Amino acid sequence: MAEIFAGIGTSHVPAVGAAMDAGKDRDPIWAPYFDKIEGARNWMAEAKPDVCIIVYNDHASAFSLELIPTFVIGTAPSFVPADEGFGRRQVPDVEGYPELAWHMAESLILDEFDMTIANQMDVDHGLTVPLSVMYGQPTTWPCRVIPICVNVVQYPPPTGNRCFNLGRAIHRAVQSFHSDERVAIFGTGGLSHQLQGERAGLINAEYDNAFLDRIVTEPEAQAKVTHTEYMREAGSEGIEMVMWLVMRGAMNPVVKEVFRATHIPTSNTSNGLLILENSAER
Amino acid sequence: MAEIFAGIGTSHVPAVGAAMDAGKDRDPIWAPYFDKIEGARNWMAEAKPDVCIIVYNDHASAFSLELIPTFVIGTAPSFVPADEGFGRRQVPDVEGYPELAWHMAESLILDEFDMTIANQMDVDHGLTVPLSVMYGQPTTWPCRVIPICVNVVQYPPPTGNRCFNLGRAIHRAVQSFHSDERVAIFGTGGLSHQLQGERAGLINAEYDNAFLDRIVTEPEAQAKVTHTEYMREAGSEGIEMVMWLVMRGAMNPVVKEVFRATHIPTSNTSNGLLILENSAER
Amino acid sequence: MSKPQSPTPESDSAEPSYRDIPGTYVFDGARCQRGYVLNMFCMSLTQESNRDAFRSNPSDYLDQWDLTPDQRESIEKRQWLRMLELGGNVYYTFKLAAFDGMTFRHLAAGMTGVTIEEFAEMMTTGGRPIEGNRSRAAQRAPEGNESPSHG
Amino acid sequence: MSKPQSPTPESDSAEPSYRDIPGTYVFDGARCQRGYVLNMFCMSLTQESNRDAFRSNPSDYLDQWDLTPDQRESIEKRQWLRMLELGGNVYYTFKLAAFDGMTFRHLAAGMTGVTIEEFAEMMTTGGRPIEGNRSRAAQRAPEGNESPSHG
Ligand SMILES: [Fe+3]
Ligand SMILES: [Fe+3]
Repeated sequence: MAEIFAGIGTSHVPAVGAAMDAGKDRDPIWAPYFDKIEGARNWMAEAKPDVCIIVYNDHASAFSLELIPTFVIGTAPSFVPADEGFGRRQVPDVEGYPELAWHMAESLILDEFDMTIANQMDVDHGLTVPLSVMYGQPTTWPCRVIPICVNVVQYPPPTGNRCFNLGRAIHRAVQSFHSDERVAIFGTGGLSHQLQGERAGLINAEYDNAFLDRIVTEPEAQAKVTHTEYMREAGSEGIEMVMWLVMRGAMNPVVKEVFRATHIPTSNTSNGLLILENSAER
Repeated sequence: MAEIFAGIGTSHVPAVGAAMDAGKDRDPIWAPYFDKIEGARNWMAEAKPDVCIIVYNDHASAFSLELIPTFVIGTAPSFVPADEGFGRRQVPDVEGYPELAWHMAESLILDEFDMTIANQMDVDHGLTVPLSVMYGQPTTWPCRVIPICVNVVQYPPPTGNRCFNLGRAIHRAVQSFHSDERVAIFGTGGLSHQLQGERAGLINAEYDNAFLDRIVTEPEAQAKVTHTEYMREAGSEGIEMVMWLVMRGAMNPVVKEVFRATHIPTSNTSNGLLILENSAER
Repeated sequence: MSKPQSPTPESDSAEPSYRDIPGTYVFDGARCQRGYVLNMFCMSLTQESNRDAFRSNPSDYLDQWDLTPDQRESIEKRQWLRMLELGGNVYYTFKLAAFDGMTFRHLAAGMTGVTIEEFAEMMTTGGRPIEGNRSRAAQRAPEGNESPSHG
Repeated sequence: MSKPQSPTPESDSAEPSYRDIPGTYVFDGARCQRGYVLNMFCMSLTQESNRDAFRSNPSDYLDQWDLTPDQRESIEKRQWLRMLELGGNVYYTFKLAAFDGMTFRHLAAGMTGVTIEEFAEMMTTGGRPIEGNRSRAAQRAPEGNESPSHG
């Protein structure tokens, strides 16, 4: 059986990817952030997952308002970085894993999650920035990737509870796959930020820190938090934090926190990075 | 509150639409079928629903293998008949009901159904033939329509149990809408048929009749039937019958059967038509 | 093997139980992967402009699609059953059949190797019976009371 | 109104509780309907050929979209906040901002009516505080201990 051994929570701020792509990550404005995450990159170089399941949201890139799926699983052999309005991001294409992705799709649907299956899909900064955060700038990404794309742009996103339960179902699906590969799962987005309206620029560090604590130790309680609370306390785009619950649901009830960093701000966002490993107890 | 007062189960055989469109419905080969359904059309002329929720599947028309949503709700102001390979069907455009459809979409997603929202979508024979069956050939369709599109082409479709529970959630969503409109819900597709492979042409009338009985009186037991049983007993395309469970789930536990007709075959299909009204007891 | 009188839940996990259904190409993930290009070629024929292009120069039009040689041959020779074996789904292959002016009955006749008249005759006399067509395992069984049946 | 220390579930039904959040245009069904064409126009700018067409003749390109006069004006005048009022979603309006060479910070400055320098200064000093920015009702309350705050 394949095994999810680690969960990674990370913001997916486009400016972080842009800074790296432009070679500005050692500039004085960016160096403090990249210094903070070095430990996570070292952990990743050591952990070497075979497969990364990346839970993220599309930002009007692959999908538009024409068709708005709640949960998508990408089953394609490869995924090309999307043109988000200024050309495609110059990072390697992302190699998929059709066999495992189809196994998961079938398992999740029979487990009564109403997935949309994408046989072809571009991936935007929501997916590629987390790879950059964890792997830096390799010429090819050193893992296969299964994109799980969650609607958080159109209200209403799936509830936190539904996201948490999707994570549990992903755990079951991966565990019933025939290989013995080691899988990491990413929950991406957040932490507090608001890009729109007169309240743009909102940051709520206290709320973010409480969220990071609760994701580790009280995920079931965190799964009950309403959309309105996220939007009120963490900003309208802070609602992305529900995607961390998918990651957490796929991990064991008890986890070990092996890395945490926060940085305010990257661009307009309170940036968080958290790595969890499964404890022996399930 | 709006109210679902009737459930209609019907096959959606393209040849039935084609016969009507070509003015062949009084030809000797078609007359026996259209004679049988006259009572249903009379019931419909009397019942006059304000809104029809039509649960159907797309047959590689609006959606392709590029993106395969499990459950779609159509929120557009209107829906155009799809070009299924030989031009668009010459029937009126279908008027949508964005306000109710959005109310339902929000309600269903917060109720933890992972809907895909379609703001633009062509509708194929799966939706237009049931309208033709019930309304004949008016110059405009006399109701507003909310399309609910279910994947049954790519294995696995949602389970029967999930379909039944979606029906229940639709009931709750409609009931919490502010208008006092009268809503009918259609479950379409089936009955037994197989369009593919060496077993093409399969018909299982005994199984179909048992299904019709059970949909009326034992829907919860019917909701437990597996995909393999449907495909084995009712043919690979007979799996469409799961969509009748959405309709049934949206009705009260006890219903009154007010119309039933079956006809073998229309084209390659065992054709069924069933009308249910809610009993006083819920 | 007697006919099940009431539905018996079957597991959909492990080796899928639907593989036991005879003459049936369940369009699961494996088939979808195999037939993706073939099916998307068929899908393209829902656009008038593509139908025109395919009609005026089939070979050029097929060149635009990354089909396997087998898939391309099955399309060129209209080998309808073989298309399914190569990952085709009947709702997609029907787009090609419709392009040729065929109905689902013509397509079914093509897949089952009978004439359209023979197929129509089978349908109007009640269709292909379920008896003998439920299970590959039963068809192979020596008792033979689930032997293949063609209506 | 004191700050909630632990998450308190709020009902998402009836009059949505999120309407109480100040300075925030929650992109619900009503907004999606209103802004559909505006947002789809913005979305079109993710294609190079459309960016070229819009650049070479903005007016002709806008003619292809069934925008309301207000929406069209808001686009022509780059009234970023007004676009949200007219149904725009920030991920879509950002496509237009990116077309103009702007970043999310420029766009935020545009929506909040400050200079990019002022906005950057607010962000690098910890961002807009949550205190005073939680609730419209609290902002209206006479005690005034949730009065608007701009960092
Ligand atoms: Fe994001
Ligand atoms: Fe059908």
